[in-house]
Amino acid sequence: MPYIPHTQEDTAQMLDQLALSQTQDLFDEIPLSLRSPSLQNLLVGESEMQVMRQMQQRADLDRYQLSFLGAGSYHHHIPAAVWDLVGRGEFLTAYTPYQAEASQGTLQVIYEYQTMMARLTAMPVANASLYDGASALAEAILMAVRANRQTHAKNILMPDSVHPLYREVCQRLTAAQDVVLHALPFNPLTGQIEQAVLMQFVDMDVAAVVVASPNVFGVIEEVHALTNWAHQQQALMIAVVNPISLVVLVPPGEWGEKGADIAVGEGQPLGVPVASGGPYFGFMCAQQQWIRQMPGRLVGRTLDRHGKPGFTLTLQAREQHILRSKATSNICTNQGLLVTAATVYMSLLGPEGLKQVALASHTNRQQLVAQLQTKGFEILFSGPSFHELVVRLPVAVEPVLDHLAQQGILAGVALSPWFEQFPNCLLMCTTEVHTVEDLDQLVQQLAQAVAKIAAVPVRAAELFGV
Amino acid sequence: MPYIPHTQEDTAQMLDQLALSQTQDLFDEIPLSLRSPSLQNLLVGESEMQVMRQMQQRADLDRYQLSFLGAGSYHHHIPAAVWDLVGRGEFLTAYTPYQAEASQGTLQVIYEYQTMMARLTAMPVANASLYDGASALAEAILMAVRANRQTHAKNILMPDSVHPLYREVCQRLTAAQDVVLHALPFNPLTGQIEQAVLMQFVDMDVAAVVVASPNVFGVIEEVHALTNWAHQQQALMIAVVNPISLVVLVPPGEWGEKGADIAVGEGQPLGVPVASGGPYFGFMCAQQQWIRQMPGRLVGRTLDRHGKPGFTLTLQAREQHILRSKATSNICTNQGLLVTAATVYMSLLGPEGLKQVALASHTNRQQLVAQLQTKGFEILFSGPSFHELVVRLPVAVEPVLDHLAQQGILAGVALSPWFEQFPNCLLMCTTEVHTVEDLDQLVQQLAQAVAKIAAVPVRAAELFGV
Amino acid sequence: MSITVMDSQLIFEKSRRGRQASAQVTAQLEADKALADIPAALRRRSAVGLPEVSELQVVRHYTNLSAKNFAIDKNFYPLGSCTMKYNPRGAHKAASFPGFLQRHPLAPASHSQGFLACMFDLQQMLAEVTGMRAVSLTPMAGAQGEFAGVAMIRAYHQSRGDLARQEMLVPTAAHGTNPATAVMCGYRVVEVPVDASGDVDLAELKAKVGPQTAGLMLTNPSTCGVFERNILSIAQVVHDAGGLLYYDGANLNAIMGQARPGDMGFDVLHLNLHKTFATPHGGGGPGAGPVGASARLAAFLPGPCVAQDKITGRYRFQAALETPQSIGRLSAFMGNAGVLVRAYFYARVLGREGIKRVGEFAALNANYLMQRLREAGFDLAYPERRATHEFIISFQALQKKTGVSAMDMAKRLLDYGFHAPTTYFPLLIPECWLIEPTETEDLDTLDAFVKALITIREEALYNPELVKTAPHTLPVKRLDDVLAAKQLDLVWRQVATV
Amino acid sequence: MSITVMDSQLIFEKSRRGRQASAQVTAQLEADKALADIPAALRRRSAVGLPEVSELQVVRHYTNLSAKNFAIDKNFYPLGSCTMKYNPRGAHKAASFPGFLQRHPLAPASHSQGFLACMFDLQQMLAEVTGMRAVSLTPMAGAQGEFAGVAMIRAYHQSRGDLARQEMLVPTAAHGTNPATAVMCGYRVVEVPVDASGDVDLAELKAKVGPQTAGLMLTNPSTCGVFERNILSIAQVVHDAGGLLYYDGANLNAIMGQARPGDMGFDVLHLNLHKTFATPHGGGGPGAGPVGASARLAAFLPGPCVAQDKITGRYRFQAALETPQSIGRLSAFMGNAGVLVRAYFYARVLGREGIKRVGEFAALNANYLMQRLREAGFDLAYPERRATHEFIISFQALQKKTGVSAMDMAKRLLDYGFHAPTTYFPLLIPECWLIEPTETEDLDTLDAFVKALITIREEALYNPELVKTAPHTLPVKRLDDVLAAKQLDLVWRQVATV
Ligand SMILES: Cc1ncc(COP(=O)(O)O)c(C=O)c1O
Ligand SMILES: Cc1ncc(COP(=O)(O)O)c(C=O)c1O
Repeated sequence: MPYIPHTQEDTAQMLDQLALSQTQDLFDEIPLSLRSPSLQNLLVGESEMQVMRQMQQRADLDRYQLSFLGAGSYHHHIPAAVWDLVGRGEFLTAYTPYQAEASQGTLQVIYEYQTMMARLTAMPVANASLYDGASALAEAILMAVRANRQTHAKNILMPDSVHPLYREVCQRLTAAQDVVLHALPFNPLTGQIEQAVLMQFVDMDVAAVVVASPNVFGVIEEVHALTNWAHQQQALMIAVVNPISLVVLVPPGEWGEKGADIAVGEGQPLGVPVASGGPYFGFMCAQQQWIRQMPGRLVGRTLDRHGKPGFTLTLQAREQHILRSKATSNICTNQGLLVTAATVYMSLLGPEGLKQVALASHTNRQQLVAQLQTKGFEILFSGPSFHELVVRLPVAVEPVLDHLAQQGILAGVALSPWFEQFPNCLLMCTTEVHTVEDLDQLVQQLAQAVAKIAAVPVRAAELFGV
Repeated sequence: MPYIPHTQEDTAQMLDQLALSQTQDLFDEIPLSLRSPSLQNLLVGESEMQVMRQMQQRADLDRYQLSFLGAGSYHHHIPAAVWDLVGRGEFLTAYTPYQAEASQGTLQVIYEYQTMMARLTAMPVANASLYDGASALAEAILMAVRANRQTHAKNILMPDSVHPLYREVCQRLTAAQDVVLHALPFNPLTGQIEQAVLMQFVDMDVAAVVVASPNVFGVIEEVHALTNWAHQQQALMIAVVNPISLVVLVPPGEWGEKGADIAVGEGQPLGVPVASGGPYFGFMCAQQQWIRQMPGRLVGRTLDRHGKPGFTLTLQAREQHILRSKATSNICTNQGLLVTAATVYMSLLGPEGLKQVALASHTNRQQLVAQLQTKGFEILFSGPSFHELVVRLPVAVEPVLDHLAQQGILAGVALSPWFEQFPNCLLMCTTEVHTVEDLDQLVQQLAQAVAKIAAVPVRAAELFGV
Repeated sequence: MSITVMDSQLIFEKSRRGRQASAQVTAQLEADKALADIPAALRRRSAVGLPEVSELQVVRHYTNLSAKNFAIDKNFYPLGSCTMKYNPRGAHKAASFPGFLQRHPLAPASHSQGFLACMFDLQQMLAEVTGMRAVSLTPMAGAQGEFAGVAMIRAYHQSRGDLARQEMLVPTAAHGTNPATAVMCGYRVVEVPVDASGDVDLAELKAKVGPQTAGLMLTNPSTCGVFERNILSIAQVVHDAGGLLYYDGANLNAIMGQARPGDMGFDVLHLNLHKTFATPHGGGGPGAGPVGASARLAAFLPGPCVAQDKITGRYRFQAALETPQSIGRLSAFMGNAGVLVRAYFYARVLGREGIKRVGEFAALNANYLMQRLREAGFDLAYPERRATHEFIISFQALQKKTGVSAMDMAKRLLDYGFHAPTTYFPLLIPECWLIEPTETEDLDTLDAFVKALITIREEALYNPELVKTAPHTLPVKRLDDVLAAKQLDLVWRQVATV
Repeated sequence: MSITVMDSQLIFEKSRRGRQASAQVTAQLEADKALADIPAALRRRSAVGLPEVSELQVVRHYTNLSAKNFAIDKNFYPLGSCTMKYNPRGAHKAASFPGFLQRHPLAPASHSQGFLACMFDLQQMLAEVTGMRAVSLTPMAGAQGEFAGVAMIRAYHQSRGDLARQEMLVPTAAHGTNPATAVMCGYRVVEVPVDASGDVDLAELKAKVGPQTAGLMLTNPSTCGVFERNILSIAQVVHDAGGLLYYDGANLNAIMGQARPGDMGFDVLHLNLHKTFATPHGGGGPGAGPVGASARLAAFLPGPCVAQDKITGRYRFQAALETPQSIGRLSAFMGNAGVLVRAYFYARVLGREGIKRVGEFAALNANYLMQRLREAGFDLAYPERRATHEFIISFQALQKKTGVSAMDMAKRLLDYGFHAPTTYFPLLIPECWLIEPTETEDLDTLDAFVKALITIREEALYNPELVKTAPHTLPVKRLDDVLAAKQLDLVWRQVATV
């Protein structure tokens, strides 16, 4: 019986104690008609060895040689120590630290994490995590609506340059609470939010303005002006940021004159593998004054009976298990283990290591842009950018991607499914994992593929089809 | 400075304390002519990320699809829990448990290991490990020479059916102490030791007889008769055994009327990956009376000041750090971590799990023999066998192996480099990891390769060359 | 505990300006040069303030910190409603195969067949286990699963133009996520009481149900540790009123393989894979809360779901066009994929018979433990009921007599090397523990737990101070929660140096 | 320590007949059927007696056991002569790549290029670091490296027909493996005394060297923690007499990158990669003890060594034919390959500059610590000498005054969370500690160690019983070693049940 330790004697002895003759009797409160489904569509169980081999074969199907995919999930080197530590049973198999005295390991890690995130974003406080970047943004919007006492309206300005998948999630998670997301267009030349358009919203009661910087194209927004404008409008500023970028870009706490009110983002770049999209973690930092509106767990430092410092979950009165229908959010289980990974990652990298990651990622982008331009490709968006870029091909993107994929190169994400106005465009990402040779290989293969497709444009899809 | 934590200020402060102006001054007792070699042939250091990527690429070069290699190193499934536990820093980064009170983890593991090995071999005592199976056999020979007070001669009977690499190691490690290894031929039909030949040694002062069962061909020897004969001759019996086989084969402690005197073997099958040949571990068990002649570490159970049981290294007076030139062996660092893996492995498999491993390995051999015979291949050796077999091909082995290797199948080990008398022969191994489909694929590919080579015998090597 | 000097430092306190784990520094670039294309105003000028420590310091710090946790891997952890069962290391290893870890969420289908195949199979398996028509794997924990389910109920009513249904019924004993979720989905919460034997009060339910009812959220077995015996009547009452039935699957472990929510009449449900399917809790996540739907709600499932092409056998994510009624996306990609891979492994190893045994032995362990405690004189909340996978005991009497509370007892239990059961939940039983042993614990452990409880009760009777001031053997003594909330210290404040 | 019931059980005591970790049972075969082709007399009839436990029990048992160890990952571990430096996790991960773990030792060259390339490079790197002509990686620990080296010396003399050389010179301070090895190689051991300042007594050496001398085994820096200042004279004396010089590289960390044994005149040496090259000790191995040889001894190196084909660039093991003078094989395959892979990673990350820094900072840490202790009034064994990577202090005076021995001090140090230095080695300094901090420890840790020692000395003076009965905070109190040897209990005796 996999993972069940009972011998036949054990079972017999236990049933005896219960004065029952068979385990089925334990279910005698369940209506008979419901009992013992056949489950005929389930396979027979197999041993660890067998299942592992099949899964290994499946996993191998998905391997590739080089990837320049980004768009919200980034390939960074994860030091070996990170998951060796995080995978320790003591971290891996503990529950949420409800019994503080028996959970000082996890609690101190979260306290250190909160401190690191606060410092990275230059914000006063951080919570213990939300599910992912997208849902963290949705929570930030709901939080801003609760926090902004200047207005009862639930209008949010949501730029089109925010990751389209994030916008979709926000829509989904906030709609039932009557939040209205108003689109803000971007300037197709710079890739930045069109500030002139803001004039349209001067007379609207805006609860919060969202700004992602770098945005989905990797373009850095005019964060100071946008933040100041929002504050003039009595709106809260919600910053969506890439944590790696914060060692080189102005952090949300220093946006404009007063800093952003809430900063959220996807924590994945901090030591979490891309792994099909999760588990990642959403981080959230805020100004002190909004803390009671924050969703999610918070760890605080306190003292024990002997006056020794220790850590415990605090301000639980905001949470669903106490406040129930009045809670700040329904979130309960969050992404503790990933936060542990991020904490270890940030400790290992330190300010200098993290800066070099950011600089190398950025330098590789410059390098790639230059090489692509040399080959005659057009780079979209003139705004300053961080580690992602959009290139326009002279042919359709899909057959080119297919062709490269066949060489084991995943060259980027086609932009048109998200932005119809940009056909033939590819969103690419560079990080510190890419070498000069990797970039060379990419550009060379890309140029070849484009040349090929251009030569046989019509049946391209069939030629290089999925 | 990789792995060195000193900041410039630290270094300055420390030098200050030492009243030195530079670290080079720390070496002023070294003759000047010797100082500061250029080391110009070393590369410049690289980051973990860079070195890891290069090593990953190298490691990937060595991957294959199926392997039927055995001959002393065996592919078994290793439960995931084994190395997750063994890789814990507490086991991985501890030294030999000299400070017993701070090493109860390692010490209890070894005590449990000693108990498991004693039970598996049905011998009264076990040591804490030797380097590998081959060197363990050499140590057993030296131990037997010390232990056997009936003779001062150092004659050892060493069957040709013992793994040839083991024989080579024994020769190397014992020769300087004037041990003489006398070969014992095997019956080319059965693959077992030719007992008739023993008559030649009746009048020789034999210190010990070595018997490997299963032997290098996988053939099980007539262990009872051989053991009884050795004891009649006042010689010690040294058993060389595969630990996995011991759940189904008669264990050394039950060989003949009195049991073997020393049992050794390669511990690798018990949870250690094949990994290019090491680190593995040699195990050694013995009759109680020989314990003071045993090489290597021993862990004993004792009591602490409060009468609570605990564990400690014991009988250290046999060892080099106490006895120095009179020690039972020079061994010091041994294979502690691998013993930890074996202990966890045996706990996880238990008697039933281990038996199923042995039975499946054996059943797969029967299956493979049948399939090979169906295809017309000749199987050598009629003696009962465990999980290995020798097949004779109608063509030279090397081109066939090359051809199969190109399909990602490592079909076996060519026998002729070790046994000239068996050209065209292949030593193959099956374990529980092989499925019916694996065997089918092997036999099919083997038959095809043989057919191809047979068709173009002359330039085969070139055609399918390395 | 050793008398170590550096034992309780923060990683920041081990930091020293200019130190680094150099093997992790991947480049030697100059910021001003590399960032010349970014306007100065958009660049960071302030110090980052991350710790500057060596690799050994990091490894040692977090290794030693980990030792301060209780965990399944070290301790019996009978935390009610949390299903702290063994987390197979095989699942962890399989999920860590490079092919899975390195697959980017936006990778093309050509480089995703392995992952997608596992997800497709898992969808099917979970549907079979729960008796639902279809499953979406994307919700990232139980609470998000609830959100998805309730949003689907809302979308269903809306799709029929049935806009009057603005109330969600929730039993008083329900987990806090249920009412919180209902509110996030725009519903008013109406509580339904539970009767003295732990079942939903049917009369009250009938009184509260009506054309305003969107649905009922029910956990079954309930958080009272008993099976809802009137489930078929309840389903009928709600359905008759045009409402839908939501199943909170956090307690599925109790009946897995023995009875299926789909057969009970539930329209939509979520599972907590980080409970029932043995994925690790990680000290507070990640989880995974797949949602299953009956035929009438299947079209509303959140995306992305995995489909298999019948002809080629190839797998792909369903396109938005194929699922026009879907409530859409709840995460940027597809939720906690790595947790799903682990659950897939677990389900495959268990197989049909193994899945059935989960409920069987979870119930056996809980009932045995309950019986042992009953015989030892502890007060059961529902003495006449079967335990499910968990049960409740109350220390109210003991507390009255000795002043020792359920929390004190819990803290003292930690000294015995056992994690405490869930305390003070559900709220309706005073001074209670909710005890869930799970099926992966052995008889000796259960017996040792009983023995410890008996001893601690003795201590409470004869040396109550000892229990009230517990724990005594952990890295810290009893912590002051009030102080924590009053003098909020969430972030270590020491001026950053770099 | 918690009051846990099952805390100190053996895994056997948790066993229950018929239990198993079922996910690990890979088949359901019947023994009698499957083994029908093996005669009954050759089959096992007796019970195997392995523990019958669940997977959770195993994980919990060994997780909890591991917590009872000190380790580099948890504690400062200044064990002299053992070089307990940080073991990079990157090396562990690289060695665990499936391509490396799954490579069979007898795999064909076509499926070995990755592994062989690493081994070839490592041979070259170690040769450069030591200043030797060639290196063989195969010895499985320091002692086997010594065996290889001394066997090479013997083979060299024999190859020249110089059969009279039957003595091996070994300084009195040498590690026990040196004399033990010499004997295993068939030599008589002649001890050479060490003078009051820790150097080999040159006059005595001259007196003992002669035509009977096969060679001298020397550790430099010696186990006295000082550099052998007369090394060039010593080399000349031995060489002039026709003997060869063996270098025990266990202490190479002290001078790595700063001076090379090859340049000192050594003919053959071994390295302890599990010390100097940061591979983990694993609670007693595995190690790796590669041997390096000067030009005149290179031909005798043990096999297999890796060669590169100059034209194709492909790697292969050298065939026996190519190395007719080789002393042959010391292990079935090629030694502790996985340890070698880790060392390769380490050497590559360090590179030329990093290798130089090892000796530099190992010496800095040791000298700093020595100086701090000197200033704090501890007695240095060689106060006028530089420390190398380690140094000796003696508690003889304290012992005379208080009865507190070096061992008592060591045990008490454990209570402070520091592993004890090596005690009573080398034997020639009474009541000594050999202290080796290594280069990977930071200044704060060294200072904390000094502080702890000062405190313990106070305890020894004012409360000697406290120190004599230490440790007090570990899983067990002081253990009775005498009892262990007297009532030998090496194997748990309870009748096996299966
Ligand atoms: C009954 C019940 N419902 C819902 C939840 C919420 O699940 P999650 O924590 O995964 O969001 C829990 C878990 O705590 C629970 O016990
Ligand atoms: C000086 C010295 N020589 C030799 C050795 C033996 O090395 P190993 O334990 O690897 O056999 C050691 C290690 O203990 C040592 O310190």
